[in-house]
Amino acid sequence: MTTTIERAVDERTYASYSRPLLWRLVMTREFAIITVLITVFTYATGQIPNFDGPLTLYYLFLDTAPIMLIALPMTLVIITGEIDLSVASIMGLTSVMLGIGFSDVGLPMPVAILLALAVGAVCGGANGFLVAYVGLPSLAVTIGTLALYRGIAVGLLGTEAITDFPEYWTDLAKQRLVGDELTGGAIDSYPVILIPFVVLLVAFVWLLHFSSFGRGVYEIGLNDEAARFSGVDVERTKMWLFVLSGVVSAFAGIYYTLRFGSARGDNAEYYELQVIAAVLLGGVSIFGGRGALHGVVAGVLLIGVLQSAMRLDGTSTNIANIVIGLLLVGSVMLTSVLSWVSALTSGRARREPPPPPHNPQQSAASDATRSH
Amino acid sequence: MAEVVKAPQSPVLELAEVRKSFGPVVALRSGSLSVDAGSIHALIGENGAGKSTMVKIVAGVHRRDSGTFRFQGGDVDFGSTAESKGSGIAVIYQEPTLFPDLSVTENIFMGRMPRGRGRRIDRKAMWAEARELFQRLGVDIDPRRPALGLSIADQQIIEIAKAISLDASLLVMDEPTAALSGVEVQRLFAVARSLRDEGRALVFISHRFDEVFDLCDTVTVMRDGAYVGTHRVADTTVPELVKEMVGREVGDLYPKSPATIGEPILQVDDLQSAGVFHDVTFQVRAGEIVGLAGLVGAGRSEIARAVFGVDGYDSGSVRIGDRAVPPRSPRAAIKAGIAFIPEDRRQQGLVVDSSVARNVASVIRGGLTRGGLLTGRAENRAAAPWAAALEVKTNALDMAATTMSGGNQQKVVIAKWLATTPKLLIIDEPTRGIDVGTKAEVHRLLSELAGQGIAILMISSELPEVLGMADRVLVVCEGRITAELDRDTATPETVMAAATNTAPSELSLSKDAEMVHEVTA
Amino acid sequence: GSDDDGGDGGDGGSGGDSSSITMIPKNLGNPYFDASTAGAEAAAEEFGGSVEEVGPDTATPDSQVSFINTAAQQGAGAVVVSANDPSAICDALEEASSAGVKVVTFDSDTEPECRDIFVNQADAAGIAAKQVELIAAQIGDEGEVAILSAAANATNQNAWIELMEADLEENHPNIELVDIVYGDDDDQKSFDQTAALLSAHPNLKGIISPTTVGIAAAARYLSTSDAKGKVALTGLGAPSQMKAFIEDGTVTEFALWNPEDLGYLAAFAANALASGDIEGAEGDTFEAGKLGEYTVGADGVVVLGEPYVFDAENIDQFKF
Amino acid sequence: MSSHTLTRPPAPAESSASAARRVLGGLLRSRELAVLLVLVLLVVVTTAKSSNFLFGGDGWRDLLVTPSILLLLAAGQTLVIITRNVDLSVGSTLGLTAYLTGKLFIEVPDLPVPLVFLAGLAFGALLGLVNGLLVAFGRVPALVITLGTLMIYRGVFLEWAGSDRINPSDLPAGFLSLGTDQLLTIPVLTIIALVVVAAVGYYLHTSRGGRELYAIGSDPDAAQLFGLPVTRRVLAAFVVCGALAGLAGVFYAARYGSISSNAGRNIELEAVAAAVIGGVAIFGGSGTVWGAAAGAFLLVTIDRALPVLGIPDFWQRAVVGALIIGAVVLDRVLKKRQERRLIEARDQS
Ligand SMILES: Nc1ncnc2c1ncn2[C@@H]1O[C@H](COP(=O)(O)OP(=O)(O)OP(=O)(O)O)[C@@H](O)[C@H]1O
Ligand SMILES: Nc1ncnc2c1ncn2[C@@H]1O[C@H](COP(=O)(O)OP(=O)(O)OP(=O)(O)O)[C@@H](O)[C@H]1O
Ligand SMILES: [Mg+2]
Ligand SMILES: [Mg+2]
Repeated sequence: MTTTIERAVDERTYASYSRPLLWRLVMTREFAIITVLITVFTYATGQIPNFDGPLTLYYLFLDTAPIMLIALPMTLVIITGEIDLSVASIMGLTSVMLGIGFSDVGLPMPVAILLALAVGAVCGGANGFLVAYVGLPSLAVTIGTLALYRGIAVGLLGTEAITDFPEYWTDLAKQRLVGDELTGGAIDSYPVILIPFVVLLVAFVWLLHFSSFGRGVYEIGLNDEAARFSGVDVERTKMWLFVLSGVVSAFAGIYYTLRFGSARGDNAEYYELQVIAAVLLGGVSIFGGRGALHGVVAGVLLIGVLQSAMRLDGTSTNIANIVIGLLLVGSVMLTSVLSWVSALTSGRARREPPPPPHNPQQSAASDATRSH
Repeated sequence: MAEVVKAPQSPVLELAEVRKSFGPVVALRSGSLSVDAGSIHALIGENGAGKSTMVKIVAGVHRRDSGTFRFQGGDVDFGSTAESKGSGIAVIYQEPTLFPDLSVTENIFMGRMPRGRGRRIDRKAMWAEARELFQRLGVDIDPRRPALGLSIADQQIIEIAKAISLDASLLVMDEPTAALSGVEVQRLFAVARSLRDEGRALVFISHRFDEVFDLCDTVTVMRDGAYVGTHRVADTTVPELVKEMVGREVGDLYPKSPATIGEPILQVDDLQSAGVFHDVTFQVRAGEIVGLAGLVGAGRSEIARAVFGVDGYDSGSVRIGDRAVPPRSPRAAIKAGIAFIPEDRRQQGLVVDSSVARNVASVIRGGLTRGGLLTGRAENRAAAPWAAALEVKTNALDMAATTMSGGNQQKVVIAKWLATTPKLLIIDEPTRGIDVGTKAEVHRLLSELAGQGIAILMISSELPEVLGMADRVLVVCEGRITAELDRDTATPETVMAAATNTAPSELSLSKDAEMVHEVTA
Repeated sequence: GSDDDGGDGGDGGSGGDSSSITMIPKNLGNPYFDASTAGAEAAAEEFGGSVEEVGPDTATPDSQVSFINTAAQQGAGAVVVSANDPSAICDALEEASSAGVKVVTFDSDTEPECRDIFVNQADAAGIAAKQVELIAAQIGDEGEVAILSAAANATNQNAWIELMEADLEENHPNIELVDIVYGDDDDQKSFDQTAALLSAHPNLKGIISPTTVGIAAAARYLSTSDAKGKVALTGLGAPSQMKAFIEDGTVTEFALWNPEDLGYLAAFAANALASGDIEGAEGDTFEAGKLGEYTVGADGVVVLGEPYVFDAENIDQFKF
Repeated sequence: MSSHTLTRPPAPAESSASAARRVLGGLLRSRELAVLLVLVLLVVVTTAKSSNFLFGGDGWRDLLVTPSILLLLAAGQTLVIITRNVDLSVGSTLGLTAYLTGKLFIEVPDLPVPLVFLAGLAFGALLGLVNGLLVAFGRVPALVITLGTLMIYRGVFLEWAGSDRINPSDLPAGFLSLGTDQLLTIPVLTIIALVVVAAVGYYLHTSRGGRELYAIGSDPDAAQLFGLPVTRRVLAAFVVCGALAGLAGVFYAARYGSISSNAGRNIELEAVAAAVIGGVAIFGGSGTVWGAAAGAFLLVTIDRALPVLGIPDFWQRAVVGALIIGAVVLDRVLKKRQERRLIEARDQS
């Protein structure tokens, strides 16, 4: 027997992971969503007339681009445990600012675009300031700015719609990556908007998954006090995320304006719920701390593919909405349903008289399943 | 299998060979406990020995996997906390369970508020009863104020009031004294004794032997999720219990080696924060352990938090070496070489839902970036040696910290901060809720770190710890440093006198002090 | 691309045949457009094509775009659309056009260059003048009036409002247009806006609501209000919805064309385009079943006819 | 605890004077009163500008009756928010129930009106039950679930109704007149809504169940550990919220008469906003249904008052947004002050 507690001389070694790689990849909600996406896409390609046509992907990307774009910063915002409901209103306001800047003030287009981006940054900054530094709940703050920014947008333009954008810019929004001439008349499916999207995606993947900042984002979502005690600047991180959300929303608003060639106060109204639905469908926890961008991209695409397939199939959009709603509920319920099913079995055990001490297996089994 | 000390009447609570596992983790292998009416039974064991798990089984939070669970002579199997409460079991959990938005009174009577006419809650009756309870506990808390903003000690008192008011035949207290000061502990003990004298059974969990010997009649020791033995407190000694707890003898609990004290590292001047602390001036030198003693609520943690920058301050300055540390920025403090191990492990020290590796690497991860990328592999590589150095018990680095016992969690926090190779280590309640074995280890580590020339500022509410480890003791009372004592002049009497701002002779501390000596010896 | 239309009407319309017409109203759930779609279906029956109605739930500017895109993907013969925004759907229409889909707008136009033909319910000036004439008669050609419109950006309503403002200024100096509010073609909002109008303008004498949802909601509010009989209401309404209010005296006269005829004509125009009979140039003529022959006017506009005025005498004769 | 706690005896029973001061102080600091004050101010200013905003026959009636629908929704929402949940599906529930009401009358034209109210309540409760079951048993975030059911219910509604609509002529005159009927000049719908608010408020304030809802929202984990019937209470909150949305649907049918598939669209955020303006904390545990009711009144009245005040239609939403933010900031300031007071009180004890 030792007289003192000795520090181990031989260094302990640790396995890096408790589960094999395949398990860690497959047993995730992200993987489940990607599987569903691939299944739906394959089914639609084979079964739905015209879905395999060249226009489907092109329109899919054009339609989902604003949601895909905003989903990126929204993912980070939600992972910190906050939420930004004002994104669609920022889109509307930047759309109006772009129109006013270009048409009423007469700024050159690039300057008007910069102005609109700056407006987005200011809007996001105001959200961020109220949430991070004043310490207000983001749900309440952004319900407020949702109305405020939209109100300003609608107030500034009223019934007017500014539509005299230069063709160069409106075409750019719909430009295909490879022009018709190069592919010899065949139409390329990928619009140019994918370039900024991919750039932003890479940037956000790096930011969230491969940078110290991203680790801080997760820590804030899991326990912001502990994050602060570890030197994470919680306020500044949140502030930046809201600013990013504002700027990217502004970018989406500019794209939206140019794509439709029309700056109006009510542009992109009610987009916020679509963005949030997509992010949540992609496996991000609304409580913060959990989620990954590949799941979110799959979530956005899944919604887009479903809508596009159902439209082509002649199914009404209502059914598409119902399906998306069911998927959303189903995806968050998935884990609970499993434990609920096993709780049913143990529930049966519970209604019986307390298990006699000599029969430990039964309650052991039931409790073990319930605690998962 | 257990050789339980038999009491004349049949025990109120009887657990035998109870087993409980959480997935792969076996929290309780074979727990046994037998508690008689009219007695106070201590339950002791190292961190992670399974004490809280057993409590939660008794409370109906968890269900046992197997084993016997008898209460008042009958087999029971609680499916919820409501069931156990209904059968007459009151539990004070290790973590407070208060509702911050509700009034103190409502917290006490939640779920069973007295009702008057028309099934309306009778608030008057409730307030009156709460006031009576507080009177009995000898505290002055407005029964109508919300629980929000109560100090940890007051929160614990509300928990106690809640449990007492249940009028239960069995009262289980899981480390109720961890956040209480000496006087409050004595008052709690008085109440506990009177409950015992009314014929109720009590279970008391604590890591402080002095309390166990002061209060309890019998003691059960657990180790590694299993029952080890039960003794009459009168028939046993601290070393014997310690031996049973850790399965071997623990040597010196305070292995303080004489330090070579060097240059001043931390210099705090005239730090002031309205209503919290005033005129705080002190310095900590390389290789020195400075103890910050005082009653709970004296403001020691606040001083430490201000130095580290999580809290702001109104005036004054903090310097490391000759560089000023800017206020309100933990980041800057870390860069200046300060490490801070906070008092609340689960809330402040760790992101418990995050993995061991990410926790350990969380402060140094900025430096792990290679080619602009921070990868999980880099974090694991950086975390592994520190986890190994502190003997963190986990089978893989991606396990969430939440699955670990308190002591192991504390090791993760220490590993995280040592990884930053700090010049100054501030450690708030280094061994709160930690068993003797680990405690000795932590103390040894602190001593070793001081030996390596790190300056250490240690806040502790355990007098023996302060006296045993510190080269110099600063005593804080109501936000002011009221005394500075060196190792030779610091005694329980002098420290307590400064902590309560009374002359040593007025103190009726002798009992506590004796106990302290007994344990330290 | 257009080939001869066979007589294979009635199938789902998912093929790429020229006889399939996609109707895209401003939004679904609007009785006005239900009537126009019914008219289009009747027309398709006659010329042997098929009509599929798709559209957004709400009348937002961009929401029609994906339906137009889908029609292009499906290779529909023609799309017939009532535009929520004059320019937002332009590019989608142009793309559909370049994919060989003929584009007809009806009820509410886009920029002229984005479509082949606009089937106009009535000449805009005529519609505006008719409503001004009705309100002037009802309030004795003097006093305050207000307009309760649909969405703030609705092309057709805005065009009419502009013309009405000019008309009032020029020909009715004693009538003052005090407010224009927007009910977004939503029952609740239109109803509440009516209430707001009355309380904001105590001296209001009349309300013009150039939209069927708006006039019905306004009538419903007025019928329960003290202002009933004191504040005149007119505009464009569906007789089936307005019948009760004509009978109880809330409303004396209002106007509309037959939306079924409008859809009927639009479908014929679309068919004529899709089958290559006409190109949409000024002077082109085509047959429109029971309505007879129509000529494409300047800017590719085809005008259905004069608005029709409904009153207590004739309201029982109409079912839409 | 500071050390001199030991010496001071427990607080003596307070004098009646200090009790009165406490009540008065409480009122002055009360959030509900602040909102009410703003409301009164708004009505006064608007009336000064145009006297029939308040004194006109319609003005008085509309002032009271227009908020009644939002009042019901806000009361239901308060129940749910207090438990740290949220119900975004109320707009869809309202629309579906309103349409159902119309359909019922078309099928059975001489259905007694009270029965229709019951049917609306029951149907709404059923939809609320679905939300409640998913949230309470699934232990999943209500925001996600009710965002899902918002889409599902609306989709079902659209599928069912298509472009069909209910017109006033489909509804019996007796039912429609409820939209304007008054009792002692107070509209009937307002009276019903106020009775509902009072009942919910009474329950929350004086019953064990009500206090447990607060406890659950204040700290759900503690409530679980404490042994409160969390599942049952949360379920009940959602059922009541759904039932009130259903009742609001019947109100909608009675007041507006025409119901298309757009009925109730996007009203959910207004209901949440009303609660937030009224001081119901979005993270549960505090707030009263009185506050939410005052918030609903204010929100609706602002909408009606701005045009009278000459602020163009288009700027109304901006004003509402600014108001919401102002309310949240005010809440924060009040809460900070209360916290500081509590800590001071503790230090002085
Ligand atoms: N919910 C849980 N899931 C997984 N493991 C758990 C859980 N609860 C407890 N454990 C594990 O069970 C073991 C016993 O924990 P328990 O909390 O009972 O210890 P304890 O004796 O109370 O320790 P301490 O003195 O630190 O409070 C620990 O190793 C702990 O990690
Ligand atoms: N939650 C709180 N919010 C604001 N101020 C607090 C809070 N808790 C404590 N304080 C203030 O700080 C002072 C000291 O608090 P605290 O109990 O943490 O002191 P301590 O000496 O560090 O005690 P401990 O032994 O618990 O570490 C209190 O007197 C009180 O005024
Ligand atoms: Mg424990
Ligand atoms: Mg402390």
